[in-house]
Amino acid sequence: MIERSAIIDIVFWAVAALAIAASVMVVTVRDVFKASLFLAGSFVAAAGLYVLLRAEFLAAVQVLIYVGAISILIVFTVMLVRQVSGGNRSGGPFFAIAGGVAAVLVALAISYAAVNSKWSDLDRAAAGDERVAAALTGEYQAQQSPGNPDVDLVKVPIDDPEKARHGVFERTTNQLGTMFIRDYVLAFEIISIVLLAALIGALAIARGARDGGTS
Amino acid sequence: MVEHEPIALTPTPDNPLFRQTYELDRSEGAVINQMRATHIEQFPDPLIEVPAEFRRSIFVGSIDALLNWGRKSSVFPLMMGLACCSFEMIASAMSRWDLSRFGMEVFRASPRQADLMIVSGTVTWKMAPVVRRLYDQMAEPRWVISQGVCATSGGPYYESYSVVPGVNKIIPVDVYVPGCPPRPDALIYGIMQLHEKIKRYSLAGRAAGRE
Amino acid sequence: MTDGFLDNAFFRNIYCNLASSGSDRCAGGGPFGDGLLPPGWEWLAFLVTAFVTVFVVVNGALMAVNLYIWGERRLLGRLQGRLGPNRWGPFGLLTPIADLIKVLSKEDIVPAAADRLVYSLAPVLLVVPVLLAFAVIPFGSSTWAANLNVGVLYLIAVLSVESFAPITAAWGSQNRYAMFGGLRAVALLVSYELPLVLSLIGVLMIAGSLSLVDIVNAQDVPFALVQPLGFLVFLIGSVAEIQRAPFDLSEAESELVGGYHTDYSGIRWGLFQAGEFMSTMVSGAIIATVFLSGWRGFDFLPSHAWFFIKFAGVLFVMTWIRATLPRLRIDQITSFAWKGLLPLAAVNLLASAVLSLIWPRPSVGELWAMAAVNVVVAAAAIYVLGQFGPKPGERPRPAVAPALGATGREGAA
Amino acid sequence: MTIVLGGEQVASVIEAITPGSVTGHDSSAAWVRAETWPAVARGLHDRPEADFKFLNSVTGVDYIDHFVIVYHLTSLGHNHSAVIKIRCGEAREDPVVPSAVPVWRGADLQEREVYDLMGIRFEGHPNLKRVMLWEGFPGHPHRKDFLR
Repeated sequence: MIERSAIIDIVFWAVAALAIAASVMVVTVRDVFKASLFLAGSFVAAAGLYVLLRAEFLAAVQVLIYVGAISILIVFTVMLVRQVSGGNRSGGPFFAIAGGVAAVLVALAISYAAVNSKWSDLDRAAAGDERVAAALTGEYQAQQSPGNPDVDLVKVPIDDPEKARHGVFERTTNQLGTMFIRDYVLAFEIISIVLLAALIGALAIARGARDGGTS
Repeated sequence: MVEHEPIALTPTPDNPLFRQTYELDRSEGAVINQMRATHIEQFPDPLIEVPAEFRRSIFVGSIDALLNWGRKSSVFPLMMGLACCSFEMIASAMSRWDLSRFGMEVFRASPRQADLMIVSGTVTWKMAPVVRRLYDQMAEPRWVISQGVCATSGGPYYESYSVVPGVNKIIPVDVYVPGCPPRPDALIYGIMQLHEKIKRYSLAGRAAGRE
Repeated sequence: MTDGFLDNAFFRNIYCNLASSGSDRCAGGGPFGDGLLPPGWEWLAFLVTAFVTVFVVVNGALMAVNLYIWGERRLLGRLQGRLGPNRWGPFGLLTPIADLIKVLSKEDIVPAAADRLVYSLAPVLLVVPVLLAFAVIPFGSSTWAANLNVGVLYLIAVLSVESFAPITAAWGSQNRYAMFGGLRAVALLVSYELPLVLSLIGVLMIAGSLSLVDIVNAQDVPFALVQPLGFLVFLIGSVAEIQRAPFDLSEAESELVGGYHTDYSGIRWGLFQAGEFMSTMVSGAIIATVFLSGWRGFDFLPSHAWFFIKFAGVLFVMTWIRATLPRLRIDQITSFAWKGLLPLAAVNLLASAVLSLIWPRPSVGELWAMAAVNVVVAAAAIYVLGQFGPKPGERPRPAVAPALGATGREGAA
Repeated sequence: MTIVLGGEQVASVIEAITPGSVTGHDSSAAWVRAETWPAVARGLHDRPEADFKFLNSVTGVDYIDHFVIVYHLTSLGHNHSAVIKIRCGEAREDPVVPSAVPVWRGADLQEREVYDLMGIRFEGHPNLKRVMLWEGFPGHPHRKDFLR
């Protein structure tokens, strides 16, 4: 007998394999244009993972920004570069070592984050935590307990019948918006300033090149 | 035919334009001269042949009928005008004669997507390699209409030094439309004759004259 | 997993007929009895339901695009004083079918220099996002394949993937014309994506939801009236996004042969054409849903008919634009996007933000008030913007290439 | 209407610009010596009283025993036109005439065409090669002795 969760498992493994395969192809394929296509593919796979995590908003934004905008720009840039299909020559042992070290560091960081995170919701739902399961099925609203940080969720009855039918994880958009504007507004604005600086810098470089480097 | 030696050119090699293009011109001229020397015989007109063993087969016949109906009902012409006949070709697509009634207003500029090449007007030897290349780039099944007497036989320029005496020396032609230039009515009549011809193709039979 | 998909009557009917009635997900069974499958086989019911839905949506879209191509060709004919296709079948209705048969049976050429993988990928990249976009469009009061809570965002995201197709095709076929077309297409698509998305945000602020169904439900007054500036920008932007005339410079036949699909023949080219027409249909459906209140109308017609009327109206306007306006140059197009549509969309966003602060949950009367304010804002914004642009009859001075300036005037005193 | 200058008038204008360059004139055209043609052309173009800024056409004529080049000029400022003829060499062999391209750029393709079809060389032309026919075509078909 196959549960519906088994289907979701199958989908998860397929998407994860796709993401890894695409990522590996990005760094191994010689043709830069194909590499950028595979990069877009791995972005799409990441969006698929977000969907499985029920973060539809994040998935849509991922596709919109990373696939629809950034990958397109990368491809566009690649097309303006000479010697695309030949691949570039390797940069020597220094770059290989540096790249290896960077890769190992990133892998360590991600593993640390993965091990030390509280994978509360989904694991406990799968493990039969009745509070989380209740929250997921919409019987109760999940809320951070104010007094006790060890307890992730407390039972709060859902008064909105619409919400009760769909479960609490439907309106991620509103939660994200609230977080951006209230809790993490400083980081948000700093990132905006960094992006603005990058934009102005790119503009300055482009204009300088056109005017013969005089401006 | 009196043979003439080409007058010795005083090239202006200092000019960058000349430097860049002269070799190109020479190779192009060599191709044309070679075509002129070899394309003497006419391509036989593509004929319709249905093999005897398939003639009674209802299954193949009905597939053929469907395919041929589809092919004849959506013949996309190639957007290629060579000479004055092309104005009649354009006029036949305009509102008075309106080729679009047959689903043919889709003049494709790319030979890959076109089914019908209307050779509209005088084909000079200098244009001949281009016509041949466009024909080669068209995807099968493809058809050719020779519009006007110039394309059909050279017309008023018959035996001229620069005009191909009949485009069927370069590519096989399915339908000839006479006239100088033929009116759009005549061209549309030729197209309808082509429709009749397409209806008789069969999956197994290949038209003669294809290379 | 949430069971929101069972809100859809179509889904529910199939699923509940198949799945066991003991399942709590569809109490009472389906309309034609219950539980063809034993308990525990709900996954199969789910798969079958999903497959049937996808099948219906995809084939419905493909059939509809045939009809639409016929309609567009007839309409273009009438607009140009011609008859249009009328020979094959009644009123020429079978002409697109004939095109389909022909295109399917035509030789499929892959150029020798082409990159086979990329070359084959491009038509798929064009068609699949469009088909995905059909999933969230509500065709009637309860007819949709999925009601996502991020519906509008999903649509934009999925359709933005479509802009991969031209550049992939251009790169794959290794053709100069195709390359020019692809580069132009990407410049165009990247430029117009921004005003397109910005013009939608005003709607989202008033509706308070990203779901297309919620947006339709919020339209007691059609948002085309409440958001005239947003409607205008979105209409122009979506015509540009689907690269139809006057924005068809990426496949300009008189200069670039076929643009990015120059080297495609047979069914691959057919897929390109179908994808383009389908994206036109998707754009029309989005405009009808988001700005023209979708399926809502008066009671004497069913909701699907109202949707279809608005949808056809939008497509008519798009065809009209195509038959009327000449093609623009790439610099005109991009400067129009960045200097024209983007400020207008920003003005619209600002006005909507202020108005939705004043009336957070607008009633019908408040919607009409918003409409009145926004019409004034739109007229003022367009007038002010018009003061910056070139005046009527004024031509921009043609730029002289510096290299030609010295030699071009040789002998001219 | 454009004032059509007679051969005598044209000849006097040219004589005023570069003395000794005119070899004769008839009712419609002035005849110019080939080697003085660049100076004459420059003067006709630049001098305010001539002001021939526009070159209508360049024509080659085969007179069996020699070739002649005909230039039709128009002044847009004074609204008058002139015809100038140049005899290329004494016999059929190797007809040469100085090119007018440095003065009128519009002469470029026309002189190439005359070269292509008549076989007259234009000395000083920047890019003298065939334009109508292909490179490698035997002979020059508009010559009267061309037979195929």
